[in-house]
Amino acid sequence: MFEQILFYFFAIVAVISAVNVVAGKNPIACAISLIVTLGALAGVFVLQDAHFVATIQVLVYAGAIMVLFVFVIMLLNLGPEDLDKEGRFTRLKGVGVLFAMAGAALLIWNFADYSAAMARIGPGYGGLEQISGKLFTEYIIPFEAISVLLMAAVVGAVVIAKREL
Amino acid sequence: MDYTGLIIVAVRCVIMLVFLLSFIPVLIWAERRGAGFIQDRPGPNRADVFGVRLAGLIQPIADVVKLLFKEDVTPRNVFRPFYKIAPAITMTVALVTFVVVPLADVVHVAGRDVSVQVSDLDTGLLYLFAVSSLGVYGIMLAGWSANNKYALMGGLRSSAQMISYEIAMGLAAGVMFLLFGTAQLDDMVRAQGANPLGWGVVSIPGLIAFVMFLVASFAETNRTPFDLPEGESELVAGYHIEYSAFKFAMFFMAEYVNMVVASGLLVTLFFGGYQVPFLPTETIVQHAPLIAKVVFGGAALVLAGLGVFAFTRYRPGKYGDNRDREPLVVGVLLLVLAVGAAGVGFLPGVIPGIPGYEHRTVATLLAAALQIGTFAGKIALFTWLFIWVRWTLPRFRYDQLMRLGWTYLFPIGIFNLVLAGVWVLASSG
Amino acid sequence: MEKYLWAIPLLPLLGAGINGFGALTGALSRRAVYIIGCTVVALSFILACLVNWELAHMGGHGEAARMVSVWFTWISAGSFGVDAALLVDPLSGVMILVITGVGFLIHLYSTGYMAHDPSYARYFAFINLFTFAMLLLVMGENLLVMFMGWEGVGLCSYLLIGFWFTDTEKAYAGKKAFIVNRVGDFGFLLGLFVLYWTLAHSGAEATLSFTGLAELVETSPVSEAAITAVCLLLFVGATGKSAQIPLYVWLPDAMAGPTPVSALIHAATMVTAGVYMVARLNFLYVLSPVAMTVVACVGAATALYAATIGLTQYDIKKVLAYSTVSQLGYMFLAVGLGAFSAGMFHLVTHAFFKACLFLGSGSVIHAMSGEQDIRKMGGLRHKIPYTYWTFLIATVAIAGVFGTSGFMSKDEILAFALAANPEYTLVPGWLLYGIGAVGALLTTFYMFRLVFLTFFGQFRGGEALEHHVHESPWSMVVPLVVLAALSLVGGLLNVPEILHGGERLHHWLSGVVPQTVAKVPIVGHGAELGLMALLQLLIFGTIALAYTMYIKRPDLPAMVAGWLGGVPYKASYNKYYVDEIYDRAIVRPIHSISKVFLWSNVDVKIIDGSVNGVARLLRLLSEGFGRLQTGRISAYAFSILVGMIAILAYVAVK
Amino acid sequence: MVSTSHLLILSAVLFSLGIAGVVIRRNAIVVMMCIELMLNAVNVSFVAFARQMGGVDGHLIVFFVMAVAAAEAGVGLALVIALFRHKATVNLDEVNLMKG
Repeated sequence: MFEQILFYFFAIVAVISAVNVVAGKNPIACAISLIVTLGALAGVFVLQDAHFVATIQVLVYAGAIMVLFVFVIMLLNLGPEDLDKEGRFTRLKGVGVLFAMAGAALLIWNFADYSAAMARIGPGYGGLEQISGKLFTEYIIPFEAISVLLMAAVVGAVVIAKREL
Repeated sequence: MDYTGLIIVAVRCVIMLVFLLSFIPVLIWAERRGAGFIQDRPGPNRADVFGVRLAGLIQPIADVVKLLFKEDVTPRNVFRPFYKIAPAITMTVALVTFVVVPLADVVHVAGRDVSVQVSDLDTGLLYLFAVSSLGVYGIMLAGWSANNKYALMGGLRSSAQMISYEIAMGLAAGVMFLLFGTAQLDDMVRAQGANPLGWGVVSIPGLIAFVMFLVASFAETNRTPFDLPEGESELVAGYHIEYSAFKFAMFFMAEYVNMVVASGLLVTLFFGGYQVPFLPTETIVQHAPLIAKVVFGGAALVLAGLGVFAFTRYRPGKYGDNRDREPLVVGVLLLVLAVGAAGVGFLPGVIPGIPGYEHRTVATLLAAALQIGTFAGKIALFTWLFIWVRWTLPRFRYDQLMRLGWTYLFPIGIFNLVLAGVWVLASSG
Repeated sequence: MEKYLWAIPLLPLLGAGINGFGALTGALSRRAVYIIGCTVVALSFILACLVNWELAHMGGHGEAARMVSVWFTWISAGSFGVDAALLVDPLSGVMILVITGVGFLIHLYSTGYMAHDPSYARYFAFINLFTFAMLLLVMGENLLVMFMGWEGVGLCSYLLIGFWFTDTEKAYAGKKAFIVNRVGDFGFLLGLFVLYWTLAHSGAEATLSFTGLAELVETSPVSEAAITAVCLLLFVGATGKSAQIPLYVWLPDAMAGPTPVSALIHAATMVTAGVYMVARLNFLYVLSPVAMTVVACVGAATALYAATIGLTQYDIKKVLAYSTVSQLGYMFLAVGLGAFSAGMFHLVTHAFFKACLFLGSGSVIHAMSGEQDIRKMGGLRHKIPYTYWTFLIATVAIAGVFGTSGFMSKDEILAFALAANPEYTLVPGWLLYGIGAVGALLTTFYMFRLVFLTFFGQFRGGEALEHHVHESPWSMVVPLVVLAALSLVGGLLNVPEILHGGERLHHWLSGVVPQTVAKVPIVGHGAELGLMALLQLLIFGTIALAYTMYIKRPDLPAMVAGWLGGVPYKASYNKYYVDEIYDRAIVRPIHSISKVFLWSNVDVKIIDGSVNGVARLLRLLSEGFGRLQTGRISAYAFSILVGMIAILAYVAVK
Repeated sequence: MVSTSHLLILSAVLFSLGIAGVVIRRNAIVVMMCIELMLNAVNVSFVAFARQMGGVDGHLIVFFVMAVAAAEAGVGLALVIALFRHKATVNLDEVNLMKG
């Protein structure tokens, strides 16, 4: 019961702030809303016993990725978008929203009656030890690949963003 | 959900808050008086309550009162929601970071073993970084929402700086994570033990990690020599330039809370945390009556001695106002404290209804009290280090700061991580 | 031994690769190229000897002694499967011995002959490659591997005829050989298709493997007409490769290549591929008397026809070339009669004496510094004695003088012709015998004409040239001597029964080729011996005639040429104008049709038009679709969204 | 216990919001944030299914998704900065050099 209440709380917070991400005029406001969404989703993850993922969600998303976003927005000093420019292509916008809603409806329709037995979980479920145990054995190759990817991204970002090397 | 559990959680939170917040005035006092000491001047020592100045300790109280009652000016062109929420974010994050830091070993209360920390997450260290990385938002939002170029630059500097030094900090902490084989801070402290030779700092990778962590802590807390986000000679006051009154106080206090948290982490990771040197928890619990008598008896004697000394300093008519009575008030207070200490040390077990030190609960509580005291003492040492450095070293230039972070600490950190891996392998045979 | 079978063809391929590398980079010295080029063939020869040795000890006579080595599955498509496999049985065993043995001698000879040519590495690369292809041809276990070799030797022949490609004439000769061969190869390929198609439609498990085919045609009912068609189409291929009427025209021109090449490819080995093919597919040919008859008749006609041309030629190599065409005709006559072992026997002996003749002519040309016209020679027998003696021995052999290898093999063929089995040969045997005998006499005449003009009399080439004439180096002489010896005694391989011989080659091949087709005695032993003696007498008479005409009375030939207004002489001298007829009847019409119709209409309008049309269509389409590329990211995102919705809707509805 | 379908619906809603944002927004940075939102929506599904099946493989995939998201954000923001430097705008409608 308590969990259900918490879930609905987090879910509603996540959705409302997600709406603000999509509809917000001010990029910083969008970013902060997204951070709130991410935080709420971290809460959802905790409710799903995904402690590690929740922590990482805050650490990586809120703590690093979104800082970068906010940093860039501030660096470029982006204000609210010009209403004139936003006003263009409104028909496409409307159709886009419509289609997104259709997609949501289809997804929800598909998911609504999804039911499957919940598996039993042990005490260490979703914890650091279980995750890292798998990460460094079964998933070692994707893990290493990810490290290469990140390295490449670092180099790429530096090359792209730097004025001259 | 049992109510005992809820109460225990609440008590834990209260203990943590009290522990952290009570540091703030002391630190403010220490900072100002320390600055005075370093600069060979008295520092604030005039504010008094009924003539009691406590060497300037009353001054922070006066400051707080002033800040509380000052007019809270909100400039016209700020982005209000963020402007208002930014100080709260800063303060909250500063406080919340501390929840995984253990203040003492497990105590036995109400028939269960309770750890003296708000939460013993198994992802403790990761949580620490997750939350501390959120601290930057307070500063960034403050800087951005103020609609002031200095504030914006302060915010930008702060975010870049914090992201950069979080890496060094993470690498240093990762080393300790490797050395102790756990991410839970209480396990780390337990692994270090009471013997100072077993503490985290006593190993080559540990020592390097300690230095890195210390440097990164300065940057993370925006303290000199890394106080560029608020460097007053460049940015006036950086991100909190447009803040006044209690919102300003929040930033101000958050800085000290951050200092305490950083010191707490340093102590926890590298200096045995709450561990009393040479006195493991088991020893304290086993010999609780004796230790209680020695510690509290000794404290009572010292306090009594100080009280008597205070009385001897009474010089009527020295100032011609309330301050003349200060030695008497202090002396009385000290004597009361001495009596209290003696009572705590000797009365349990004697008075019916109160269990003696042989009782497990009381014994563990005694251990916890001693450990909290030790922990506070260690933290005090490191906060003094912060203060000392602030008033000793000049500020870095921004490019120097970045170069230090990325081209020195980062490679050293990577190297150290590898070294730690080798170290662990070698020492595990 | 079976696992080393692949080494026999692959060794020359290796040599070709190394020498080809040397030719491309110039990294190999002359000596290295010679050593590599000769060694690989010598090793192959040794391996071939070992294989034959083992073959001889495998199973008794009459039973098929055979070795098969499958390397890998080459093609596997549905029920159609072809292995890259080699087969060695007595038939191909003989062939590999000839190819590698004579081939080695010619390689050795080449080291002397090509000693002053700058493109030595390219030459050895090609000739090694040819050895590989020829070995593949004879060792192929199925028709497709054989066809690979078939095409490979054609390619190498082209490359080597046009070896001195800077000379337009020679390059043209190469092209001619290639194109004429192409006609034959097309027939061969059609034959393959028809064969497979027929087998596949007869309900049998179709295959191209020789052993499989042999079993298949015995068990499954295939119509004789189909078999005839297959055999004739394959024989078209054989006429192309083996220079029979009507596709012989390339061979005389092929003399443009270096003389050792003429010896190896255009006398000893490649041109016999058709004979080998017919012998290999004997089980098919014996099912079709029509095809057999056609083969025999074409062979006999070619034998006579080429001999008449050979009478009047003045180029030493041209004479030998027409002689080769003529001798190949004898071989086809033999296999067409069903006397496969006799055909193979003549193939072997011909390889010996014709190689010897060609190498000898090469030696003469070498001595004459490239002069090929016999009118400018004469009296060379004292200047180049080794060449003279070996050439004379080989001439005696090809003339069929009693006791020589040529006598043994040619006489056997004529005997078979006389005794032709009417079940298989639909024309009278005496006619074939007559043609063959006349051809043999003509052979004797033109060969001795050649010898007398070249080696006897006075030197007619001028002072400067006379001074320069010299004997060839040992590397050229040794092969000559060996081949001359073989020409002399090679007949001992298969001394006919009538001379109380053992017929060893006949027995050796008995497991592979049928015994029953030929050899129906219609004349007695005495008659046969009598005919043989008569023929010998006529041969000696012909030699005397040639001696009279070219040594004693040098004015006689001109007189003879003037008979009947010089028409027969001119016809023979101009090769009956066949090249010109082909040019008018085939080449020019095709040329003009191509130019007028195919090029300006089909190619420009239909092919180019469709290509350009497709391009234009695509351009129009892409201009249309290009408009979809708005450059606006949101539009792209929107289309992704639409696609997502579509997939979701599909999943949801399903 | 929260049932899996609830989480899936939450995931669907967030995903659709994200995709709507990608389609309708013009600001490059906001579009990227919407992409992050979509990634997170997917993460919710992964975590939900991981919990339902009792394994942690879903968590690991979330981990990888985050790493990829970090890389994407780093490079993407670098692109935005470069774009801003060239055109002084981050409005995607004004970035149409690739127009066909």
